[in-house]
Amino acid sequence: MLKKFIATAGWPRVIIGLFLLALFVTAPFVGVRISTSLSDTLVRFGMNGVMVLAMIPMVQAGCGLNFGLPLGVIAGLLGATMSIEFGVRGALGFATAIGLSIPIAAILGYGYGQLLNRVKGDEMMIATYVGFSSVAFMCMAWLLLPYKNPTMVWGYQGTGLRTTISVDNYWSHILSDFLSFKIGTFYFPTGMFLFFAAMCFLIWLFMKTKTGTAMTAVGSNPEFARAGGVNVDRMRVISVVLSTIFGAIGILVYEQSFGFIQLYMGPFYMALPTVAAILLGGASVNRATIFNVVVGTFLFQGILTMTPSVINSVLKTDMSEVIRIIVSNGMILYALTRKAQVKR
Amino acid sequence: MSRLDRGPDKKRNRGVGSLLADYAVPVIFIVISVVAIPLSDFSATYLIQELLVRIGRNSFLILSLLIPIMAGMGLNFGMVLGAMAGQIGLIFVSDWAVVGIPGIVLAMIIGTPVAVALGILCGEVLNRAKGQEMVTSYILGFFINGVYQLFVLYFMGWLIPISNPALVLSRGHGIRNAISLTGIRMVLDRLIPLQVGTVTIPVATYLVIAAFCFFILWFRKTKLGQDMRAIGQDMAVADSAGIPVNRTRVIAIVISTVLACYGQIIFLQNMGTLNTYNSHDQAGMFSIAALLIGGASVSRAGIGNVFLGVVLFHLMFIVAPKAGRNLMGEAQIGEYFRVFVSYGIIALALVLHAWKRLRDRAEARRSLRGPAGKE
Amino acid sequence: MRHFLRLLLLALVVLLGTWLVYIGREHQVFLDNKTIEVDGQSFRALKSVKVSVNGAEPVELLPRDRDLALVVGPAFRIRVEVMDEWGEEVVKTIDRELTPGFSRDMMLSMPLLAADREDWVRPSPTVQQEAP
Amino acid sequence: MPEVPLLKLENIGKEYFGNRVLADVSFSLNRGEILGLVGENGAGKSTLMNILFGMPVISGTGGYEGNIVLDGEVIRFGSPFDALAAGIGMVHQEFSLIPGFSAAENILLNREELNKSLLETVFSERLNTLDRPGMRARAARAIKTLGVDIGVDTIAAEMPVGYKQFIEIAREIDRTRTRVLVLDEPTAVLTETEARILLDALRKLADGGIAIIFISHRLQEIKSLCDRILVLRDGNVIRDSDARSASIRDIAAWMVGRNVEEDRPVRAGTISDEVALSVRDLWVDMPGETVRNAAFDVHKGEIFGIGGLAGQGKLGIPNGIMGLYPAGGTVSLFGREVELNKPRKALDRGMAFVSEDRRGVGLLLGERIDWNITFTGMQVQNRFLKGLPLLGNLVRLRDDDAIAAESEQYIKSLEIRCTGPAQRAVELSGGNQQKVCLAKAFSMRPELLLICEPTRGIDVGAKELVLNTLRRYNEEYGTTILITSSELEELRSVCDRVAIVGEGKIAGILPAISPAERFGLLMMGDVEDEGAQKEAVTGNA
Repeated sequence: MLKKFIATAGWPRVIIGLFLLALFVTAPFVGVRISTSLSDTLVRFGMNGVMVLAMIPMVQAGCGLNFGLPLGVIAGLLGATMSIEFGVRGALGFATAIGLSIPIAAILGYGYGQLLNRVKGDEMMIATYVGFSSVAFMCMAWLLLPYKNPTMVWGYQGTGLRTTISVDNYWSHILSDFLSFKIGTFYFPTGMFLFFAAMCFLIWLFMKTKTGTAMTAVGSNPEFARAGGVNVDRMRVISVVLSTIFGAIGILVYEQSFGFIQLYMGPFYMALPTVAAILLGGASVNRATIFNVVVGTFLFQGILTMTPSVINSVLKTDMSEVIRIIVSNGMILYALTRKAQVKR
Repeated sequence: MSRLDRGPDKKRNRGVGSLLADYAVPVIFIVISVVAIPLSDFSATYLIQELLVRIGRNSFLILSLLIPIMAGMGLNFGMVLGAMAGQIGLIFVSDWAVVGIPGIVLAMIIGTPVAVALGILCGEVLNRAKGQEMVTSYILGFFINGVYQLFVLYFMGWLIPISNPALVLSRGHGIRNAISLTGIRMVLDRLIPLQVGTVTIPVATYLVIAAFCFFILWFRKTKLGQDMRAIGQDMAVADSAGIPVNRTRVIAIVISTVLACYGQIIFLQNMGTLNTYNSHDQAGMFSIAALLIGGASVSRAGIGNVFLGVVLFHLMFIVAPKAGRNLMGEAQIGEYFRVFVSYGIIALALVLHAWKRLRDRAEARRSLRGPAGKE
Repeated sequence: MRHFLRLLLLALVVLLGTWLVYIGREHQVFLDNKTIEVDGQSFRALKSVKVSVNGAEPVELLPRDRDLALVVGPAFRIRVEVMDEWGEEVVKTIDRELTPGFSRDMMLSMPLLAADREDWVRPSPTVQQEAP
Repeated sequence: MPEVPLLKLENIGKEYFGNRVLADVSFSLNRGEILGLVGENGAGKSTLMNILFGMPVISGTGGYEGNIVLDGEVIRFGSPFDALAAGIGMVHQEFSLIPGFSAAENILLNREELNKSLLETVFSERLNTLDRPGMRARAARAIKTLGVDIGVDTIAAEMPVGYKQFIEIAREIDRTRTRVLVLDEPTAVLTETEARILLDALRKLADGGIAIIFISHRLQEIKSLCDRILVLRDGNVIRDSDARSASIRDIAAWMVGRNVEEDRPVRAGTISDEVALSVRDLWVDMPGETVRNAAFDVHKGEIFGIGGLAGQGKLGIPNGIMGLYPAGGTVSLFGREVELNKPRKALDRGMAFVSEDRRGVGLLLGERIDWNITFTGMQVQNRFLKGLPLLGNLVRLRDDDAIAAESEQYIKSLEIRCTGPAQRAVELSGGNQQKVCLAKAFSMRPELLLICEPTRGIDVGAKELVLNTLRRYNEEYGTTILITSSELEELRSVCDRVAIVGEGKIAGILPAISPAERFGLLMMGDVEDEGAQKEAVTGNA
C-alpha cells in the first residue's frame, strides 16, 4: 500500500511532502505562527499558480518544459506598464493590462512557436536562451521606450523606466482583496483564488475540446496524431501561444499581489522555479495536469515560505535560498534524467 | 584491380547559403565590432592591452569546452562545476596562506580531486540523459551551485576548519562574499615580464595556454581522442565496435571539468578577487558565448574558434558600454547590449545547429531514396 | 603494476602539494619592540632598533612599536641593528636565520633578541587572540 | 584426407516465448566454402545468425538448443565480442561506419595501431597516440585483399554506397583471426557492377581459406557464387543442396513451399468492375521501404494484397498513399485524385489506415482505449463532440459518453480483452492492440481500408480472428481493402489478387489462387513480362 503510494507519487514528491509536513509540525515549537505561514503560503500559491498553469499546454503538446516563460512575462510587463501609462486605475486598469498583454503574448508566442517547430528535439535549451536574450533585449527597450508617466520613469532623467514600479495607485491587490477575509493573523486572498480557479477551469475546458484532445495526442505520440489527420506543427504553435498568454496573465496576477512591477532582469529567473513547481507536482516532461499544478505549486511555495522562518529559528542561519536552489534544480534534473530512460 | 565507376552520392557542393550559415555568427560580430570600435573612441593601445589581458584570462576556460564537443556531448554547461572546484582550491590556498606560483599550483592540486568527483557525477548524470546533454548539464550547474553554497556558506568554518578569520563571515562560519587573492594576484601573468611600448604581455600565462593547445592537439591523436570522435559521430556504431561509450563520455566530462577548474584559477589570479558566490556563474556563460562567437557549433569546435571567439567577444565587451554611451547617451544601454548579445548568440548558435541537424537528416534521407521520384 | 604506479604518482602529487605549502607559505612576522616579562625578568623596550627582513629596506622601531613583515618560504634572514638612544650609532648588529617551516605566523621580540636570549621567537599575537 | 569441418551446427533450435522459430537446424561448413542461406522473411535466417554471433537477444530470451562446433570445439558465445574473438565476423545489412572517419579509421575502428608511450604504463593504452602510417598500411592491405581500389583516406560520408559495403567487409578481413564471415544481404544496395566485384572478392577470400555464409534473396547471385545452398522455411532446413545442381525455379519453390488453395473459403463479397483505387507512377520516400515506381488498380469491393520481401517497398505504398511519407505520382480514389503528403486529405476522402508500426504510429500507448478508437473520427469527421450548453455550439467539447459507447461496441464485436474503455492501450497484449487499431479504422466507416501487417507480432488464434474480421467487414459493407503483409500465405488466403513488390516497383500481380512458385519467382526478382504486367495492373485478367 505504502510502496504503491510512493511508486505512484515518486520519491522526490514524498520526501519533499514529508519535509514540508515536518516544517509545519516544528513551526509552533520554534515560535513560528502556523496561521501566518499558512496564509503566506496561500498568498504565494495564488501569486504563482497561473504562471505554473502556463506550463500545461506546452508540456501536453510535447514542446517540453517552457523555459521560455520570460517571453510571456515580458508580454505581461508590457501590458502592465502600458495600462499605467494610460492612467487606467482599479479593476479596469487590471483588465486593460490583461487585455493589452494578451495580443502581445499571442504575437510573441506565435513567433516563438514557429521557432520551436524548426528546432524539434532541442526545444528546452533554445527556449532557455530565447527567454534570456529577450529579457536582455527588453532591458534596452525599457530604457528607450517613450514612457512618460512619472510614477514609472526615473525622476532625474525623465526617460527610461524604473527597476521597480509600484502599482499602489493603480491596481495593487485588486484581485487579492476581492472578497478576502481575515481570521486573526490568517489572511485569505479569495479573489486571487477565484481567478486562479477560473484560469484552471479555462485550461480544463480547453483540454476537453477537439483542439485540446488533438494537442494531448500530439504530445503523447506525434506520429499517431499526424496519421490521424492532425496538423502537428499547428498544434504546437497553438500550445506555445497559449502558454505565453497564460504566462502574461500569470505575471499580472503576481504583480497585483506583490504590489510592484519588476522590470529589467526581474523576469530573468522566472522560468526555473515555475518549471520546478510543476515537476514537483508530479508532471513529467511530456505530461502535466491541473492537479500537478496545484500540488506542485503548493509544495514548492510551502517550502519557500516555511524554510526561512522555521529553519532560521532552528539553525539561526538563513538556508532558504540554498534549499530553494537545490530543491528546484534537483527536481528538474530528476525529470530530465527520468524521461531519457523511458524514451531513448 | 577494378575501380568502381560511380562518383560520390553526396557531393560537397553546399551552397553559399549554408556556408554563410556556418560563419554567420563571427561575421555578425566582425560587423558589430567594426561599427562599435570607432564609436567607443578607445585608443588602439588601450584596446590591444585590454584584449591581451582578456585573452590570457579567458582562453583556458574556453579551451576546456573543446573535448566534450569532440565526444558529441555538446557545449558543456557543466563546466561551472570545474570553476567551483577551482574556487574551492583557491579558498583553501588563501586560508593556508600559500602564495605565489606555489599557491596557484597548490590550488590546482586541491581543486583536481574535487573537479574529478564532480566530473564523474556530471558524466553519469549526462549518460542518463543522452540527447539532452546540454539542458541537463545546464541545470546540473545550478544544482551543484546549491550544493556548493551549502558547503561554502554553511559548512566552511563549521564542519570544515578555516583558520584565517579574514575569510570567514562575522557570524563564525561561511566564507565571505569577496576574497582578496593578494598573494597570488597576477603572479602567473607577471612571472615573465615583457613590455612592448606601453603594452604589457602576460607571457607565462600565454605559455600555459600554448601548452594546453598542444595538449589538445596531442589528445586528438590519442586512441582516447579517436574513440571520443567516434562516439561523437555515432554512438551506436562505436558501441558495436566495442568502445566503452558511457565510460568514455564520463572521461570526456571529467577532463573538461578538471581543465575548467584550472581555467578558473588562471582567470581569478588575473582578477585578483574571488567573488565566492558569483565568479563561477559567469564563467560558463561567457566561455560558451565566446566559443560560439568564434564560429564553433554545438558539434564542431577547434582551437581557432577559441581564439577568434575570445578576441571578438571581448572586443565587443570592452567597447559596448562606451559605444552605448556615445551613441545613446547611456552607458547602461551598452551594458544591456552585451548581456543581450551573450545570450542571443548562444540562442542563435543553438538554433542554427538544430536547423542544420534537421537539414542534414533530411538530406541523408534523400540520398537513401535513390532514383525514386526522379524517373 | 599499473596500480602501483598510480599510487606512486598519487603519492608524488601529495608530496608535491606538501612541498608547495612548505615553500609557498606566507608568514606574518611581527616585529615587536615592547617591554616583555619572561621568567619573572623584565626586558625593557629598546630605544631604537632597525630591522631588515631578507635584506629589504630596514624599518625603524621605537619603543612600543610593532611592525609586520610578510615573508614567503621556509626560511628567512633577519638583520637587527640596535641603535643608541639618539638613533644614530649602531650599537649592536645581529644577523639571524629563521626557519618557520610549516608553522604560520610568529612574533619576534627585539628586547629579548638584544639580550641574546634563545626564546626571542614568540607565538603570534593572532594565535593568542583566537584562543583566550 | 577427411577434413574436419570448420564450423558445424548441430540440431540448433530456438523458441521465443513459446513460439518456435528454429527447429533442429544442422549443417556444416568447410574452410574455403561458401554457403548460400535462403529463406523468406521470418524463416529463421536472422535468428540463426544471432545465435551464431552470440547476440544478447538470444541469451536474454532463454538461450538456444543444440551445439555449435567451431574447429572441433563446442562453443557458446556470451556476446558478439566473444564471437569476434573466436574468428566469426559479420557484415550487417545496415552500415556501421562512422560517417566522418576515413576508410582506414573505419576499418580499424577500436583496433587501431598505437605508438608506445610511457603514459600507458601509468594510465591506459588509450593515451597512446595513433600510428597513422601503420593504420593506413594495414587498411590498404585489407582493401587490397578484396580486389577493389578505394583510397584509405576517403571519408565514409562521401563514399558511394558500394564503397561502404566494401569497407565493412574489409573491417572483418582485417581481424587476423576471422575464419568465418557472415554477410547479410550484402548486395542489396549495390549496383550490378559493384555486386559483381563483391562476388569476385568473396570468391577470392574463400580461396584464401575463409568460410563464408552468404545471405541473399537474389537467387542468381547465390547460384553463381555459392558452393552449397541451405534453404530454411518456418525454422526448418528444407534443403541442403549442391548449388550447381539446383535450378532457380527449384530454390524458389523450396522457399515458398506450401499449397493452401484447398482450405480457401468461398468468397461471398462481390467485386464490381468499378475501379476504387488507382495508383500510377507512385514514389514514396519511406526509409528502408522506398517505393520507386508503382502502378496498380484496386476494384471496388476487392481485397487486394501487397506482398514482397522486407525492404523492397511494399510498406511504402500504403504509407505513401496515406501521406505519411514524402511521395509523388498520382493516386485517385473513385476517379478523383487524392492529394499526397497530407494525411488529412486522404482521411477526408474516406480512407482509413492501420499502420504496421503499431506502437509508434498506430496507438497512443499512454492514453485510454476509447481515445485511441475515436481519435481520428473526432479529428477528421467532427464526431463524438457536443456543444457546451452555455455557449451554444461555439465551443464544442469531447463527448465522453459517446466515445465510451462507440468503444464498448467495438470491444464487444472484436472481442478486445480489456478491463474497459478506460484502460490504457499500453497495457494490452499485441493482438488486442491490433484490434484497437482495427477498431479505430472501422470507426471511420471508410470506403477504402489500408492495412499493413495485420498479423505481425500477434499469436495464432488472434491472427485468425483478425483475418476473419477483415473478410467479414469486406463482405458486410463491401469495403475495399488493401492489405500489405510479409506473409504470403496470409495474403493468398484472404485476398482476391496479390501484387508482389520488388525493388520499389510492382514485380507482378497474380490472382491469389496462382501456384506458390509463381509468387516465389516474383519475389526473387523475376519480373513478369511487360504484357502480362499491363494486364495485371488493370486487373482485366
